[in-house]
Amino acid sequence: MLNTVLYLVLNTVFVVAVSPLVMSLVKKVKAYCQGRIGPPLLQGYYNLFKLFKKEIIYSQNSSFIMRLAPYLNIGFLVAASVMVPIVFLPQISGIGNIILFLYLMVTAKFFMALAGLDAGSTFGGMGSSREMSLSAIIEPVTITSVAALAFVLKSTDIPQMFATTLHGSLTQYPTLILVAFSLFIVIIVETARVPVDNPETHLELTMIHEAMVLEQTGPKLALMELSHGIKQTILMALSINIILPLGLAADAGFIAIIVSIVSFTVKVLAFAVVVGVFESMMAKIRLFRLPSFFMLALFFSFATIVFELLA
Amino acid sequence: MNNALFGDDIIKILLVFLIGSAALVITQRSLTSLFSIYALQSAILAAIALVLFTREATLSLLFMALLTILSKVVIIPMFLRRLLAVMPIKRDLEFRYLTPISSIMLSAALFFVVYKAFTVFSASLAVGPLFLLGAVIGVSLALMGMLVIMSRRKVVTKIIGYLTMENGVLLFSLFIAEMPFIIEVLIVVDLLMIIVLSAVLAFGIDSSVEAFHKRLSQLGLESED
Amino acid sequence: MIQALFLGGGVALLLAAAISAIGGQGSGSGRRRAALGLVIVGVIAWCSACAIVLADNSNLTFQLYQLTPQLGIAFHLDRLAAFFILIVSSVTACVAIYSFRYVEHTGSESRRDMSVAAMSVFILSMVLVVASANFFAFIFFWELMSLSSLFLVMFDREKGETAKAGIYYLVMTQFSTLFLLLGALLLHRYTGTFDITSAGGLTLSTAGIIFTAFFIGFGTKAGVIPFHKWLPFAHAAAPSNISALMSGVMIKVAIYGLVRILLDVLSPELWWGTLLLVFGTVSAVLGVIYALKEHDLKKLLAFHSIENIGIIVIGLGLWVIFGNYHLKTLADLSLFGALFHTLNHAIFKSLLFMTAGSVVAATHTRNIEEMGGLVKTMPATAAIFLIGSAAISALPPLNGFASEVMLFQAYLGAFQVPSPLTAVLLFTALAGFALMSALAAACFVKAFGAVFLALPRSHEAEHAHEAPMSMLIGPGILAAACCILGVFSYQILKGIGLDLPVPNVLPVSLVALTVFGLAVLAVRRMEAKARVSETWGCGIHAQTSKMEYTASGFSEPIITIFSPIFRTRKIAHREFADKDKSIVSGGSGEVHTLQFFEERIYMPTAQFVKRIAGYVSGLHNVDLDANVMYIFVVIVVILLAVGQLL
Amino acid sequence: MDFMIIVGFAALAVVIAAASFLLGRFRPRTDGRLFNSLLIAESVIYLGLAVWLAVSDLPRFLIGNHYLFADTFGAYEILITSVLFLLSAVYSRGYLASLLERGEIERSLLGLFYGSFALLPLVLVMGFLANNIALMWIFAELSTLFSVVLLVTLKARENITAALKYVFVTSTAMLFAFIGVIVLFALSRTAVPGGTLNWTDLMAAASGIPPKLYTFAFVLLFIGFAAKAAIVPFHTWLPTVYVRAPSVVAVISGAVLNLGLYAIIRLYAIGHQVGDDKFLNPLLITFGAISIFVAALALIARTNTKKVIAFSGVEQAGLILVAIGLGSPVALFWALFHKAGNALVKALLFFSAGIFHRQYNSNKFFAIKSPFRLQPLATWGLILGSAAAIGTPTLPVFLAKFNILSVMASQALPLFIAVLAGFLLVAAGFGYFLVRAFSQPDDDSIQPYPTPMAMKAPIVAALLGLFALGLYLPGWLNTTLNTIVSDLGF
Repeated sequence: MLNTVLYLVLNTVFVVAVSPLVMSLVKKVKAYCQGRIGPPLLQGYYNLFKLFKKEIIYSQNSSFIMRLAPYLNIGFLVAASVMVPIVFLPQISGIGNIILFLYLMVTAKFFMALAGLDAGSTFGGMGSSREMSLSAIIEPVTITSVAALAFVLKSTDIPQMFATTLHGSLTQYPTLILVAFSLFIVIIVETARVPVDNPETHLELTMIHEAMVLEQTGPKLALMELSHGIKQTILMALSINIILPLGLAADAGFIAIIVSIVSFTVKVLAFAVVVGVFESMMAKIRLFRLPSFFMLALFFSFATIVFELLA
Repeated sequence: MNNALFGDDIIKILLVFLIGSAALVITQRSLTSLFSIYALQSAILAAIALVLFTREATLSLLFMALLTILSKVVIIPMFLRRLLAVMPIKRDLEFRYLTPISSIMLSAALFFVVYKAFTVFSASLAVGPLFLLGAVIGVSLALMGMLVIMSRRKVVTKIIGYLTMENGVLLFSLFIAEMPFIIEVLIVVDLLMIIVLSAVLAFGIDSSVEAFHKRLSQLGLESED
Repeated sequence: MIQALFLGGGVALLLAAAISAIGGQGSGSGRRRAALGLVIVGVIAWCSACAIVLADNSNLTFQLYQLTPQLGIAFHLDRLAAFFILIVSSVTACVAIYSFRYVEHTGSESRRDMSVAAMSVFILSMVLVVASANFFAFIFFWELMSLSSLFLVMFDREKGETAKAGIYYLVMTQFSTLFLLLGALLLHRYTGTFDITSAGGLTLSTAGIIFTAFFIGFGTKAGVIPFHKWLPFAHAAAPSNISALMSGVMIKVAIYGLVRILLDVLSPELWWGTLLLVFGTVSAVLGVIYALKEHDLKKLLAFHSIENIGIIVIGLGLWVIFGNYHLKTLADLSLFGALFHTLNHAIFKSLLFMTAGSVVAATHTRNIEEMGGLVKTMPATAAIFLIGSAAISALPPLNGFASEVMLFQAYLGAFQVPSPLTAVLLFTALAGFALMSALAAACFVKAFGAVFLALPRSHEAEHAHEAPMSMLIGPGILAAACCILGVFSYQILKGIGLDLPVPNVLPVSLVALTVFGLAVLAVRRMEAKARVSETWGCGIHAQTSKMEYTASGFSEPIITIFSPIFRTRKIAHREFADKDKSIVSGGSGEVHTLQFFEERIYMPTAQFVKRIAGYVSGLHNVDLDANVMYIFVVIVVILLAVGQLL
Repeated sequence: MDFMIIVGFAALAVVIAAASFLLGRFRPRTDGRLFNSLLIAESVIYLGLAVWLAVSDLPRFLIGNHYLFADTFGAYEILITSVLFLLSAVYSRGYLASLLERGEIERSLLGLFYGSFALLPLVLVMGFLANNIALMWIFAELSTLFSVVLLVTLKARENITAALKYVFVTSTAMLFAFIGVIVLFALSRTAVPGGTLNWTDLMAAASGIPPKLYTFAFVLLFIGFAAKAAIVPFHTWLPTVYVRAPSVVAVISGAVLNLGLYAIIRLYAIGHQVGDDKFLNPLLITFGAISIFVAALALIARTNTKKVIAFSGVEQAGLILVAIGLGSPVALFWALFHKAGNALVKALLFFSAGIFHRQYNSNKFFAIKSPFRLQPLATWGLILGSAAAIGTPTLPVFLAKFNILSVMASQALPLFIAVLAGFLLVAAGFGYFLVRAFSQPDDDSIQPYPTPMAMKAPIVAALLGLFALGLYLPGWLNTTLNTIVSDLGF
């Protein structure tokens, strides 16, 4: 019981805390690649603090959906984050169903998209429409990757998967590398990054995610941004802890937790660098070309499955 | 024996005449001559019945012959002529599906079809060749009557066709098996009623509905006033 | 006790039908209320009967009536039947509450009376179908169910659209009945009994044929693609309370039949499972894609019914496949997932149809492009619809997710299947399943957004009013059920003794709720000071509804991506001013979406039949001579044949 | 005493017919009500006689030479006919009044109409009582005659054409049946000295008749009686006649159809005794199945209510024929049951269509506007009648279809599937028609035709009868049908 409470608090606090940092780091890396200095690493935190102090303004046309969406968003994403152990592997079992994990994120997205439509502005509608379309076509990819993971690791429980890879090694599960590719693409899509989306611009041609939250203001926007960061962190955590679980604490010891937190921070920052570099290398793909990009991920997942089936 | 053979020959000759009359019914265009041919045909039938009577001495055959003469040679043609007198048409010129010539050729083919069908029958029932011939001609006559019904346009002609069919059936019954007498009488009565009715209908089709209804209410039995 | 409750429920329904059918003078709303009240009493009696059966796990067989020496109307209540009756009655109760006010909103007095009467018969026959102990009774009530619902579909009979729906519905429903007859009578041929019991001693091919017949029969009624075409028409044309019943309950009766056949009567083979899986997947994916394209709110929901039936059929298919490989846990997951989803779909789909009915009644249109902004005028309806949308989009923690996740779990266990081919098939189907589920979410974002959010796009939508209380209570109860069945799904499954590897949604919901609460607390000060104002719109002077994203705009990207499915037919016609056809003087062009199933399967079949029928009719429209010729030819043929044969 | 039954049936009809003829002839201004009262009286007495006959000790010969006899089968058919007769007699009270009022029939012809109407049931009853097959043939012919008279009293030229079609099609076919009678008579000599045409004697002596030759006789007889029973391809008169005939006539003509089927069943029974099933069964099934299919196809996309009903009649006749051809006692039982149910369904449909014709002066579906407001009873009659015709439960046709199909499924699989497809077409045809008919836009300007009680009562009675028969198979009916089946040698 104590273990569970400790896990809940620690894991949640850590995820919430580290998310803005990761977001800022990606921005920083991209700035470096473009020859700029970029914002300070703590800019994410500053932004949140600033937004929390700002006034909330609602559009005249909006309804309770707009008001509720940020709360629901953060609620569901934090709930999802609970399912991805970062600080240590909890003793409680059966809390980390990967399908539930994915669908919690979909739920968050669902309400975000509704909020985008709520005010009746063209931007919001466009964002929602694109977001839901992309999420629909990425979903088979995601699920197939998950199926591949479940196949390889013989489990659908995230902590259990982590435990399996933690106690084994990558050489035991060579196909995980293939899955990692598709997971990476899934992360790119889900976190609204180039070449799928461009979080930097506010140009209607390119943006998806930003367009949806355009009408949000003040603390509400902060909640939205924060939940976006959380989403990115937990998705990264999922792939990190499967591919490279080194350092993850198997149980709740003080030292182990410190090691776990430090090692994860290092890994996630490294991942952020990779994402940043990747983003800088790519150009935005046309919306209707995206399905073929996703097919690449689907191919990796399927290849994994077929490989495992024949092996 | 000789007598029987002589009877056979006569019957054969009469049968040929019968076929001839049917062919005439198929081709004849004038309605009055059609009636005459029909009367003649019925008379031949009656003659065949009589000849058979001389051979078999069944009283019912005699009655049959008399009944036929009474009803088909006298009453029906007379009735038809009276009806024709008040109808605007005198001739039936149109043919459908078949020309007269092809009708006749088809009839010849039908003859073989019927023959083939009935040989099976005669073999197991031990019917003599003459009787088989009579039966086959009877059925063929019926089919030829049907040909008339389908290939001629005027209802009066169709009635003649129907009567020809009926003659064929009668011929068939003469050669295969006579019915109990009471049944025969009922059949003739029934036939008469049908003919009267269809004749009235035939009248109706070529006249106004009012005139038709007037005639219908009198069952067509009264002549034009 | 059970029997008394069961029969009492039946009597109550019959009385209800009688009260409203007999009619009377003047306003009949009191009469119809009495009838609907009786309906509710009746279904509550059924609910209790079924609750007892489920709790005691008792079996009850009794004969109601021996219609002929060989055939009797007999009933058999076991847990499966009780479960389905429970679905029927609980949903029906809510629909009846909803109907209190809904039936009064349109139609003449007598038409309303007939509608309530036919509805009572419809409900009664659905329950009796499920309770039937033999195929005679089954088909007896099945037909009653079909025809009473046909009457209900024809409620607005003057509309051309209703006529089309009626014809489709009647033909397809007869099609279904005939296949059931085929299956049932074939079974009778080989087993000698009409009882719905295990049929032993069938050869494999016979069993396969019987199964196929039943599958087509039940599949048609359930709306499995390609036998689905009646469903969108009928659901759209029917009054909304009836659509709720048809979509929520009636098509589940077909599922009941399928489950019963697979579970108790025949012993399924692997290929049956594959068949079910393939048809289920096609229905699920195509259903939702068609729904995305649809702008008629009720048709949209109808296509989602097809999708959800697809999900249920997928579940059954998985069950058969896993059962054949003796993977008991997976098989159980699939079967109970399918059954659970049947319940869930009954709940949220009737909820959605009822709220859609309220919306349609308020705006007098079914076209979602002409709605919009209703969340302000009809907030309660919107909230209920939102819960229904979230549930049907399989969002945790609602019930739609609870059942779909069971199927996901089953799918993810597919690696245990020894045959690689089957496994690949399963994983491919899984991808389709995931696609379908995500598209459903997209579709309901579109539906909810277009109907309730942003600015009203028509005069009617602007002046809509909130639905009356009874039209909120009915769906409201179901909305609550959506939440409870979702959040406590794990506990409920545990409670009824099913130990299946399903995720526990409760703790996650608690965490989400806590965070939600914390966030609200954190922002509460700012929220109190929140300002409502015009937001930035890129310099637009004043925003109007013309500028909004419409439903078609919303689904455009997906439609483009799936454009191979939405093939179009272009008809172009040009007129030229000169002989050489070089100067165009005018012309016209049309682009139609190709209704594949309608234009390539249904209509050609109908045309073919019609052509033959025309030919046959032509043979009759002839004069006497030709008739005599027919006889002549037949007689000659007979004579020839006799000459040959004897 | 036995003979008195015949006298009872015959004298009554003849007296009333004669009275009608004479009244019509010499007092042409007579009100139709008087005729009609006479007719209703006759029909009530007929029903009484039929019931009395049915409960009396059967079978028995009614005259010395065994030409006429009554067994359960005959009594059953007479009962059905009497019920139809009673219903249509009552219905005609209102219908004929309306015809007269609109000048569709002339007052001077009323006597003829009612006279023939009075005689037609007699002819039918005699047909059902005939033991002698030639006699049966004669009565079948006579039934054509009286139907035709009923048909042509109406003031429309098309009726004459229809009547001609009726006469020529059935009579030519019946002449071939007569050839069959003769052949049968000749055949019977091999088994009975001197020959016989009595059904009872033929049944008794069946073992002596060579099966092959019986086929021959049967085929010819079948041609004729199939024409009376409206079996494809001898059915072509039926749609024409039903469309032109007033509804009352159509209903009573349903009994004529029954007579044709009755004769076929009787003859088939002999064939079964003879041991000729091998040939007869496929023959009947072929013709039956073709009837179902052709009728089903012809029924689709019809615009004329009465034509739809007529083709449905052909389809039902086909079904009965198929059921007979299955040669199983169960199928035969349900075929017989179906005859009763079908008679009521047809009555219901025609009565309702009749009211529609009065209301809209047309049989076409597109004339039907605001039916529920104008003629609720007839509308429901048409709907429920159609539902019954396609075999909806709680109505008798369903029971018959279900049972016959179940026999079919166990005996002849391909046939079973084909017949199912046929039923689908029929259902589609009916549905297409009804849906189109009742989805016409309402027209509030049409005044309702004040349907007299006499036209409503038969519809209600037929409806009640149908539901009763569909939900409850009385013990006596079960016994009766079983007796018939065993009497027929199954």
